[in-house]
Amino acid sequence: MQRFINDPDNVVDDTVRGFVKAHRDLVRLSETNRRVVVSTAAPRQGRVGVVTGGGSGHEPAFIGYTGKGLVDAVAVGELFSSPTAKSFHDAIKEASGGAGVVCLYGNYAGDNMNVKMAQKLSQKDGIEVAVVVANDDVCSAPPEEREKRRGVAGEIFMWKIGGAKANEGASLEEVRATAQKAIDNCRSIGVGLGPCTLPAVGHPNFQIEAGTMEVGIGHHGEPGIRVEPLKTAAEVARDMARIVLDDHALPSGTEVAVLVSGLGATPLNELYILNDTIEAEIVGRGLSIHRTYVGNYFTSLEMVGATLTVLALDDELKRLLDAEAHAPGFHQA
Amino acid sequence: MQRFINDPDNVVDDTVRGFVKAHRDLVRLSETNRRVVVSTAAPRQGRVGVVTGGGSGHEPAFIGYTGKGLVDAVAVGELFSSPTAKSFHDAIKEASGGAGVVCLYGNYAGDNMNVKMAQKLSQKDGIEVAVVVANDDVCSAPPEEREKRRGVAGEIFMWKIGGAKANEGASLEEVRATAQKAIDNCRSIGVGLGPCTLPAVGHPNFQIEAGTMEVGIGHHGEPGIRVEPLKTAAEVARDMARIVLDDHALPSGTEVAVLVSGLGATPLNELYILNDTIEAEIVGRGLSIHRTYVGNYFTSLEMVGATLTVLALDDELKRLLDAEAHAPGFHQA
Amino acid sequence: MQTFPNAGGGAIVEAMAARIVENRAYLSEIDGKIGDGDHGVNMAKGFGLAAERLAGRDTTLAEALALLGDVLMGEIGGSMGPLYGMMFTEFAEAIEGVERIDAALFSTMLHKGLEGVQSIGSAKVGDKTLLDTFVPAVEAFDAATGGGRSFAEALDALVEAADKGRDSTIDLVARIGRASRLGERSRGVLDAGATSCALILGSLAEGAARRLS
Amino acid sequence: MQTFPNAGGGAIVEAMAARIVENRAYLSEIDGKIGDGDHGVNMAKGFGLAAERLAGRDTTLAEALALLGDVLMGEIGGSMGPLYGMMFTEFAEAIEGVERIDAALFSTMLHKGLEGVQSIGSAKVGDKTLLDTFVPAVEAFDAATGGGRSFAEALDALVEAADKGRDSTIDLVARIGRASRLGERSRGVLDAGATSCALILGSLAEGAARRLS
Ligand SMILES: Nc1ncnc2c1ncn2[C@@H]1O[C@H](COP(=O)(O)OP(=O)(O)O)[C@@H](O)[C@H]1O
Ligand SMILES: Nc1ncnc2c1ncn2[C@@H]1O[C@H](COP(=O)(O)OP(=O)(O)O)[C@@H](O)[C@H]1O
Ligand SMILES: [Mg+2]
Ligand SMILES: [Mg+2]
Ligand SMILES: [Mg+2]
Ligand SMILES: [Mg+2]
Repeated sequence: MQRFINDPDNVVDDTVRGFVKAHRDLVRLSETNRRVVVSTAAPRQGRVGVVTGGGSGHEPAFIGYTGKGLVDAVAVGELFSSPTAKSFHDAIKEASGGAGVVCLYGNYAGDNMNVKMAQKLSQKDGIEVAVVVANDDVCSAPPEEREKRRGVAGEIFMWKIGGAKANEGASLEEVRATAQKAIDNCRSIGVGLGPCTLPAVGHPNFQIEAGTMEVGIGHHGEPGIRVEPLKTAAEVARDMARIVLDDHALPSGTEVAVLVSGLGATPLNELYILNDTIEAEIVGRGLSIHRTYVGNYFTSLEMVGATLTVLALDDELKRLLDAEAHAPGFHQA
Repeated sequence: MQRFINDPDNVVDDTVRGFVKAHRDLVRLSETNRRVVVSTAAPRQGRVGVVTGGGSGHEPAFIGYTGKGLVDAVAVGELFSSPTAKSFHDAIKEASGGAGVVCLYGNYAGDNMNVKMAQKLSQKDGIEVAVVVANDDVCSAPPEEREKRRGVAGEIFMWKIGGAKANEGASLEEVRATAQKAIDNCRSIGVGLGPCTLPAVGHPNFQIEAGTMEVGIGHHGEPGIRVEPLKTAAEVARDMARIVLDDHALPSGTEVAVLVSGLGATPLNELYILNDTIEAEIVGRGLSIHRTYVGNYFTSLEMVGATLTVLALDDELKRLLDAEAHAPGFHQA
Repeated sequence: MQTFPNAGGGAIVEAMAARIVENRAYLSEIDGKIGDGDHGVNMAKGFGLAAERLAGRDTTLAEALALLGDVLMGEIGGSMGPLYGMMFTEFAEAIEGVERIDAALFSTMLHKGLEGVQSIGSAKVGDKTLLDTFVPAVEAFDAATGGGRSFAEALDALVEAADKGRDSTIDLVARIGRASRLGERSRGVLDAGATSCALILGSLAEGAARRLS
Repeated sequence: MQTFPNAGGGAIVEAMAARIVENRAYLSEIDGKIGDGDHGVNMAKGFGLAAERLAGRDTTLAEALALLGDVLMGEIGGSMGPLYGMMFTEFAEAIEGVERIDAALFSTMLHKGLEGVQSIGSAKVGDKTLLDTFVPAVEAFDAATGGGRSFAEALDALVEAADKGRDSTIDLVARIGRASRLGERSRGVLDAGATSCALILGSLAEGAARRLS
């Protein structure tokens, strides 16, 4: 992989520095922890603080969602590796405006441990912390073991909706419950066409043979449910939509939001080609699409591939999804 | 290259269809030409229409800049190939609100010919068309032959500023002159680390040896000014900034806008790593940065690499750059 | 005096299109060496589309050339759309409504096409473009007829000169279009447009020659 | 009765860190087979940082372990930050303020570390994790001292059991962590954490053994 990096061990610090310089109007670095990015609007007194965090290499996730109407503070991990408990703890402190903090993160072993520890540390500080663990990736465990599923691009809807709810002045429990509802209403799937390489490792740690694809791939290259010959975009899109919608089992007439995200090295035009069929498949099931997002919203370094997330909406979720938000990686008027 | 496509010959139509479905709130397809994308707000009666167009494969350019406060209609070409004169002509008709149309496009042989023909056809229809040809790519010709330079990511600033000026109700000549000033005040450079492949061709049509980089590469892989060993991000960023700023020769104290765009397959975090040094270099020259954009704003399929654009601002350009705009590929509050 | 009929001339254009489509990969390969490798793709798309629309119809040469010009101009874009689009549109206009085409009209047609290409592209002989095929081909045709040779002989001269012109591009440095950015690196290979132009003029001349009477 | 001094024990941690840093590529390679290939990178970063901070300082074993635990917990993140962070923090607390460490206290220390790891990670023996090294190592140490063997002999037993435990992971299917998604595909290779744990316990035991008196 040909890259723009300096020391492979400093990729994250260099990234965060360049990020904060670019988006000074929206974000700042915590003064106490260079692995915590904070909204310039945080902390918001009397409002529930919204925190997330996760490994780096998924940009614009997680840092790009720090901003107005979104996340107040983000804990930044090494590439593909959970932030420290200390960083989660510091992010919580930065986000705290006295009304409690909700930590909305993804279901990975390291994040679970570090958030749990941070939660304990914060409670010692007198900050009440509620957590919501995203588990929208349908291929990472069967429906009976939903609690084992990984969190992927559905986290963006969880942040958007949780952030909007907090912005409305809701209580900690209300924000937690609404963010939980958002992720409960999300289903995602990833399809991988090409691997990625951690700079410090220097070679891909998984392979995808040319002419094949990994259906159900995770955001770090975790294997999916099957490897099969690469099909046409229309067939792949149909499979993706079907896997997500079969798991979702939504009543006809349900309004949904759709998010098609690239994994890093797939050109944007291919995501639109996928969306063409995805939309047809969703509409064909009697669902109606309220909003569609297509872009590199949650990536995996230079992995080639795409994810699809479908969020089932009710009136509350729709209102919150539609609310204005401004963050480096997500602008909505 | 592993891709999500159907028939390689239908990539553009499939892309445009999926694009219009995703962004119905902002754009629509022309009813008379499936290679013309139109803002839902166009035509705007009594306002100057703003048109652009160019080859596909650069998404979100060009179609992604169709929207409010930006471009009214876009002519869509095949991959890396100018739209037809007919498509430019149809885009002009869609954008025309009776006050003339400005066509803001990039300096490529095909585009020059097709726009020229479209301009003639439009004048027969009684639509006055002014043109601005972007030529911001410093490595594509020496300063004495600026008119030979290619247009690259600086086009985004030209569209943004031209669109905002038209939005203010300025005359055709005023919009043209301001868009011309915007591009005159832009300088860009690209650095390529890896090639891209036209799906219908099936193999890269240029090579970048591992461990080397092409300094000054064009948006279609056009060769740059030199091939050299791949350096650290800090060194590359410094070279990019220097080449751009040496050509620009701005007085100390000038305010600038900075755009760091990925070429398609470079992960976003690397763009931030570049920005870290770019910003230092610019500030080190006594310039001050008014706004920075970092992301995949103007790509070249899955090319690995990045471009830097520096726009020198005056009060008018600043006001117009800061104006609100909403398009699928560019949101600004 | 040798002439050939306008009627039924659609078959000449169909044969030309088939020749371009056959050479799709070859033309792209040449373009790939110093351009962006899509010349065959672009050309085959336009000529293939035109051939589809001509299939099963009995058209005059003028009608078929006009259709080809329209397809190129209206649906192909790039540089080839306007350049070849202009060429065929001008060709068609020159012979529109004529029953039989003689050498003089054929020369007028060539010149109108050439002017069309030059008016829009502003390239010159030696720039390593399709003009390096087209210009000497037209000159050879005129020289032959001016020298008292028959229409058939003049068509042979045209083909020979077109092929020589095409080959001359090997030694040229590109001064226009994408390849011009390569400077000296563009020397040593054929120009893609010059190659497709030789195929086009060759088909046209062969088709005309076969119909002479 | 054999004991070793807390004082000067920082050198044990420095040697342990050196061992981890040496095995950076090896640990990543193992992790790459069924995980994401960064275990060596993560470990070397944490242990390397701790070694830098210990360099040139004369610390007790308790102080050095506490520093290592803090670095892992506060600066490494991932899964290893909290798991090994807990382990070393608990180790340190168990021996804090003590002059000399005997076998009984060493056992207490091991147990407190183990409980720390288990409290946060909730893995069990057989899940193909570092616990497959750690648990049998602790058991072997206790069995040896319970059977009347010396501290030195118990440390040997600990090392032997740790290595055996590590090797036992080859035949296991991962049931926790990233590799668990692989199911049967995770069988046949060592677990990365089990391997690093054997290096850690080996260094610790060797350092203690060398200092016994
Ligand atoms: N101004 C011009 N006049 C005549 N021919 C030209 C001109 N510019 C380019 N060409 C021809 O176009 C050919 C390339 O065509 P093609 O590959 O289809 O378009 P593009 O360069 O847009 O990819 C060149 O080989 C050259 O012969
Ligand atoms: N819950 C757990 N308890 C104990 N060890 C664990 C647990 N989860 C993972 N491990 C260990 O972590 C190792 C992987 O560590 P590492 O590669 O550094 O982290 P990551 O999996 O986040 O990339 C595994 O080999 C396993 O031994
Ligand atoms: Mg990891
Ligand atoms: Mg081309
Ligand atoms: Mg070409
Ligand atoms: Mg790992």
